[in-house]
Amino acid sequence: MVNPIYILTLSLAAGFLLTLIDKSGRKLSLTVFYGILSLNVFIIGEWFYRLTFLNTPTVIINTAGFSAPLSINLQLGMQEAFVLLFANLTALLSAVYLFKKFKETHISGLILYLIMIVGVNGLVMTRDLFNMFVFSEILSISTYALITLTETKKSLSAGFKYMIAGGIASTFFLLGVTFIYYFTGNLNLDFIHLGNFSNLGFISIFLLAIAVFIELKPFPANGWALDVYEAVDSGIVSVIAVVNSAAIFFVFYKIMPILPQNFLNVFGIAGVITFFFSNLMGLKQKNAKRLLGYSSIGQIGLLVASLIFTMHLPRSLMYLIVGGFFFNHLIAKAGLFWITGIVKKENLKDWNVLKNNKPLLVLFGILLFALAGFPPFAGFWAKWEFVKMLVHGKMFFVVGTILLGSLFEVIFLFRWFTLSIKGDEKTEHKNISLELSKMFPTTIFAGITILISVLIMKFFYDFNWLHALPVLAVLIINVIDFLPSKIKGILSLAAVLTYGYLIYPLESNIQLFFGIIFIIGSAINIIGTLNRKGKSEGFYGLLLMMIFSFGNLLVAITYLEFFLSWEFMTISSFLLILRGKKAQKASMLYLIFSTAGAYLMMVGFSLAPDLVSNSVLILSISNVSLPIAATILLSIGFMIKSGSLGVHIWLPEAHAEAESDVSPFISAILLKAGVFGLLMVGISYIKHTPSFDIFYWIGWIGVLTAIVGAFLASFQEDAKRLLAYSSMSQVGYIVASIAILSHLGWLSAMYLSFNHMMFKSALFIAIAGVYYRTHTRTMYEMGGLIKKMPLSFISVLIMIIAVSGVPPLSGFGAKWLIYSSFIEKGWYLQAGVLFFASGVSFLYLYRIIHTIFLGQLKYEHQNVKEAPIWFIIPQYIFIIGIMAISMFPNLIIQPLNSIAMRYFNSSIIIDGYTISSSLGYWNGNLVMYVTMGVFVVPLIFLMLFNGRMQKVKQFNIVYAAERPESPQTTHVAHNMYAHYRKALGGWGKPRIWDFWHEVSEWSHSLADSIRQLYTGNGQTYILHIIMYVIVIYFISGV
Amino acid sequence: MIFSLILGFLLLIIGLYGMLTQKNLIKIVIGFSIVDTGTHIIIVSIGYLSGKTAPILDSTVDLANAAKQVVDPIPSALVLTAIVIGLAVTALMLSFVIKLYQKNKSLSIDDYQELKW
Amino acid sequence: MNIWIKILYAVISVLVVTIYGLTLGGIVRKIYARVHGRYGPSVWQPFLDIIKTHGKRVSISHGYMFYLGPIFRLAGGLGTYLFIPVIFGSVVFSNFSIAGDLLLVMYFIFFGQLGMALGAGEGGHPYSPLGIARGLSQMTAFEVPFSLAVIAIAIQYNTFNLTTIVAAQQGSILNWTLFTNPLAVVAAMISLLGMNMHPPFSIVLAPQEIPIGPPIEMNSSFLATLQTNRGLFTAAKLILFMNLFFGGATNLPIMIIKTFLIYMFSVFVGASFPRFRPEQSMRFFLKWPTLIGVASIIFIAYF
Amino acid sequence: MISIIIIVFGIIMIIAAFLAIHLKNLLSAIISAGVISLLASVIYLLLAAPDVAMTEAAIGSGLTTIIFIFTLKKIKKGDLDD
Repeated sequence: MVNPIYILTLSLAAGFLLTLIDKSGRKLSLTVFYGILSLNVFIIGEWFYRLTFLNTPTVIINTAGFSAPLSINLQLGMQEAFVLLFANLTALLSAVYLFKKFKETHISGLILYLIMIVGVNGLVMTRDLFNMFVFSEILSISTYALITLTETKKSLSAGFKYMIAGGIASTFFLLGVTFIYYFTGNLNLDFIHLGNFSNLGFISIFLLAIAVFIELKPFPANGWALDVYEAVDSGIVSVIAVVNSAAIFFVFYKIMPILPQNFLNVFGIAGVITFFFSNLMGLKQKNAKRLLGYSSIGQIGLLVASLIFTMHLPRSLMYLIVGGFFFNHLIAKAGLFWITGIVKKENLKDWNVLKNNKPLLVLFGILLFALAGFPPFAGFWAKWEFVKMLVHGKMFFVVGTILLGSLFEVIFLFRWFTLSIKGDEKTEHKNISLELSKMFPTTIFAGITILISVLIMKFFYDFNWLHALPVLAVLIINVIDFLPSKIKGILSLAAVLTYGYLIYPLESNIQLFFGIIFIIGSAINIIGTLNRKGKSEGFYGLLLMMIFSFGNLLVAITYLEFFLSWEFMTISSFLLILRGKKAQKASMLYLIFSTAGAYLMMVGFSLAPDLVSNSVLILSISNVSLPIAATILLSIGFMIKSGSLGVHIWLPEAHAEAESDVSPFISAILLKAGVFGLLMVGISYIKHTPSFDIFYWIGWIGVLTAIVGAFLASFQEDAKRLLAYSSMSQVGYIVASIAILSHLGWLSAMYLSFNHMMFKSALFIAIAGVYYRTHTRTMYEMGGLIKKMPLSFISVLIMIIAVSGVPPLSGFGAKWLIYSSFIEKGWYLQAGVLFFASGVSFLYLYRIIHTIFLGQLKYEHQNVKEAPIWFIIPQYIFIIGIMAISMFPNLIIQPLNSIAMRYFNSSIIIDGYTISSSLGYWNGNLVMYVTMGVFVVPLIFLMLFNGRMQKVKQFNIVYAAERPESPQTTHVAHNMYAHYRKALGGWGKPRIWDFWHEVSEWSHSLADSIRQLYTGNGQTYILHIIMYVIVIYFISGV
Repeated sequence: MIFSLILGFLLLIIGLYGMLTQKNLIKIVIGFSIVDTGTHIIIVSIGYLSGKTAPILDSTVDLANAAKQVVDPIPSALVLTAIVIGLAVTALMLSFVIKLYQKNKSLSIDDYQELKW
Repeated sequence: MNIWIKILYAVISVLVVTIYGLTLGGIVRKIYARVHGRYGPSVWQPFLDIIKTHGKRVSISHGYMFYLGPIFRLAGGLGTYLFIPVIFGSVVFSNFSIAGDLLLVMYFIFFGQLGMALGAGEGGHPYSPLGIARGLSQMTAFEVPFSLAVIAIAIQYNTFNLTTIVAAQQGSILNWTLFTNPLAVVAAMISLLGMNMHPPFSIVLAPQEIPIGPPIEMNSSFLATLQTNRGLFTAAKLILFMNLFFGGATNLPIMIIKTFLIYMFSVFVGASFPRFRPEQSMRFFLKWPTLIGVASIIFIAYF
Repeated sequence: MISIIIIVFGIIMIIAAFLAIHLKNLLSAIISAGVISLLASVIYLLLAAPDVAMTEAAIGSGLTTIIFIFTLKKIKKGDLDD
């Protein structure tokens, strides 16, 4: 138990002695230096342990033997210890990071560093305002001086700007302190109360507060900070951005009790504005460190806002929110700044060197995900609770601004991430040298981020371990990543089946139904991935993460558990999509839309009333009446995931660019997660229907999605893109059927979901096989493959019949159910549009099978073989499934009927194989037999009477007096429906694409014009500060 | 003392004006030191009460009534510290100016704005 | 009922209708010839054609899908026909209508078209996919007014059950959909023009640009199968229209008269107009007939 | 009495401040700034803060001015080096 004052005195003493010590060798001085820093960490660590876990009372140190206010007192409570532990640890690690620099440069670097630490520790502990000024000056001056460790033009000019800005801020601080003293006769925070101030006296508090606030870099008075972040050495910057910021943030926390509420409100809003605009401007940033600067400034704004808005919350919640943001931001930021120093690339485009450097890439990924506020990292929980709290406080504008800002942040951070993984190959690949001294601190911090997320999940929320499974899966697979991919694939298959068995005793049929889609569907699709050669590093981890998240959606009990799994699902699918060769843009689009959807859902869940029972969410939500706003937000969130019209543009890109054995998962299963969510909203909605009929409009969106998707699919040249739009169209049917909110409607929605899972998986796997053999997805480059890949052809044939809804296959059941439900509900025009959509679907279905398998075989495909067995197996499993439910519709209709009956009165009668609705009837079994009969009879007839048949060569066709030149000119495939496009005229234009493109352009140019504020001129920055003070002064209404 | 207070504020504003308008780095530092001086004058003026003497206990001050006869010593103590700190900052600024000049041969702040946006 | 008797009835029913359909085809060819100022082939020419093509000595196949294409086509025609109750009240001609309702029939129509399209596609002749692309596109377009009309009927009779729909039209000529819901009938009759692919909607077989279109590679027995189906399928469609809009039929002669008259409508239109271009044809269907269809729904549902 | 002196000195200081900012010659500007500090120390004296006055005279006007001049010299020397 060392008196904490020694942290100050030891460092100070060592700082002064170092000059002498250095005379006997740099080694010794370095030893002393790191020794002192470690000792600081140790002392504070011990105190933190005592204060937190042993309930030691807060330590108050009176200097000069008098108690306050006569003397200056220092205080070390739990909060101080927390901040100091963090600051000293970061300082120590930063020093380790700077080891090389410290070894080579002048001893003054070490001394300044120690003095800076004194400043930080003193600033946090002192309770005296003037003492605070002194420590902050010590901190600032040593920091300014540390900047000169690298003497480049940029760092020096940035340092100069930093100094004059800091000088102005400290002038305000000093004036504030003296005026406070003038009005209260006191300088000790413990003895100053709001009541002591007259009206005029508020000016003094204002000056003090604004000075601290300026140091926290509010927008737009923060140009100087950006320059510092960009120009100064990574090691020093991480100290400035993290250690200094933490200390100043804590100063703000300390003076908060003497600030009047209206100041706090203004500062809170200013924080939110800072967060929003910095992230907006970050969109245009190409320089890695400056980008981190924008993010850093924004995060500090968010931190301040969260502190102010959560002041009145219970302590533990406040700690989670503010502490979560604090840790999350500062640790991630320090780590990322360190990584910029390791990579040494300024332009984001050059970061693709990371591609070849797995350890660094992993660290980079962890820190980036943490910074962006994805689970399981601290920022996620903080954001969730913060949004919830703001929503409860009806601060919707703040919520909107923060979430939009976060979205911008996600965009620029992940643009960086995707560039690092997928950037252009052109730049030269020089391997990055990984110095131990630089990697060590980064690794430690990445480790701490993970540790904290574990702690939060374990102690704060007490999750079922099932919810950690997605992350565990990634870790475990990473451990066994050296195994060949086939073994990992089989293990994954076993894991998925075991998982299914584990969660099997499910509470309800509806879970079971989606469980079959999610788990069994995934398991069969995994067979397709067994075709992978080599090791496929990381692939199965992400795949398992995604599949387990699907499953966890089913067993989630609280909103948070559901949302957690949802986010895990988003992350894993994003990374899976990103594995595709040219998937950078596609995965970005997916992530942006998913994140936006997730934020809407977050607000939606926050608006939702508390759950009353402890059942799984999909059951207990029926007892909850969602407010209209929550219903709308949640629906939009889920509809983004299911690719509804207007927000579908991520869908074709993601499907097309993902690896070909990943696409079936995305299309057949991931989209169903959106369906599951929408059904969940519907369950609450039917029990508590509000006056405004939201689902009527959702129904229209679904219907329009179906028709637009079908048209877009028909005009594609890329097979996977075609299938993607087809999925969009099919899910449009499903969404529309859910929106009907009737027994028949839900029956059709689930029936079609199940069907779609099977036929779209099989189709995508078939295309994967074709791609594997021909190396192209462009349909007109293929043709005639029926002769080479007959098994794939048969599978595609059966599946397109199933998609199209032609009897006798199960697709007709879906169509029959859908039209019956629409007419029954009275949605006539919608039914008409769906008829149209189903007609149009013939266009793309014919196109995909014709252009690939029929027509003229290309020369280059003369030696193509049948798709590998691993692709064939799952296709035929699905064929068996389709055939089974076509022959015996009761297999599926009966269970679905019982599920839908849970929510509505049954509207169908099942008699034998005949299913009757109020409108009509259908006997799938008989239809199958009749069809088989009418098919077999002519077949036998033809075989008997057509015995003289001869086979002919490829070009032996009736061609008016000339011989066709080549398969290319003879195969009608390119732009097959040109005439239809022509017929549609202006209706065929991709307006939604244009719309989102405009949105993107507009926000980027807005970002660009706002950042023109930062002229680079130090004087402008001072002007900003002064103007800012004046504006805030008037707004606060002192 | 109201006049010195006003004087302090005027100097502060003139200093700021100088920092904002002058392109020469040294002039900016001069502006900063004027701001500093202005601040110090403000602080001292606040501590001053007319008719009282310096907080030095000598023969002119009655020991028993010392607290009533002398001005508040704390502002003076603050200013003393602030003056020293001000010097340090000014010196550091000037060292930056020297280094900048040695590297780039220019004293105009306009030549140091490639970091922007 | 014994399933074998059911099958026997179905065979009878199919034979009757195929013969009727083929004869109808012969008559139409005759009419077209007279309009063109030719003498024209015999009314029995379709039968002769079928026998002749079957008897061809050389038969060419491009692969198994090519082989199956015509079978799909004929199965489509047979199936479509077999799911329609042909004569109201007749046991022999009720076919397998217990298997499904109007929706089943509408979708079974696609069965043959899709199969044929695939078979023709494997032929490898560029005209086949050209014709199919046109055909499918036109189909999506004329399906819109037709499906709107069907929806209007479903609203009107509150069922998709064909027998019920016919039953509701019995009694008086004024009970026919033609009079109770004229807008729907207009929309449907216009789409019938498209379905029958007579001018101005004969873009699929368009002899001048893509001689006979999809079946261009078909020969011998394959072609014969297609020709058989042409008779059967035409008749099936006409019977469907008769059932939906013109009161159905209670006996064979009435069925023959009614379907003949319905067919004559598209023959007359066909004989008097030149051909549309593909995009013109689609635009046409998506405009006026669709609006009429929408109007019929609005009229029947809300007035 | 004190007020008048402060006003007079104040006016001089303000003029000096303007000069310090506007004079083209850096040396003169530096000296003008020094004058401000020097006069400030007189004012401190009048405001019953002799200790501050002494510090300001020594550090504010003395040391600071010297540092400025030193900087100026360094820069001038640098110029000659070219």
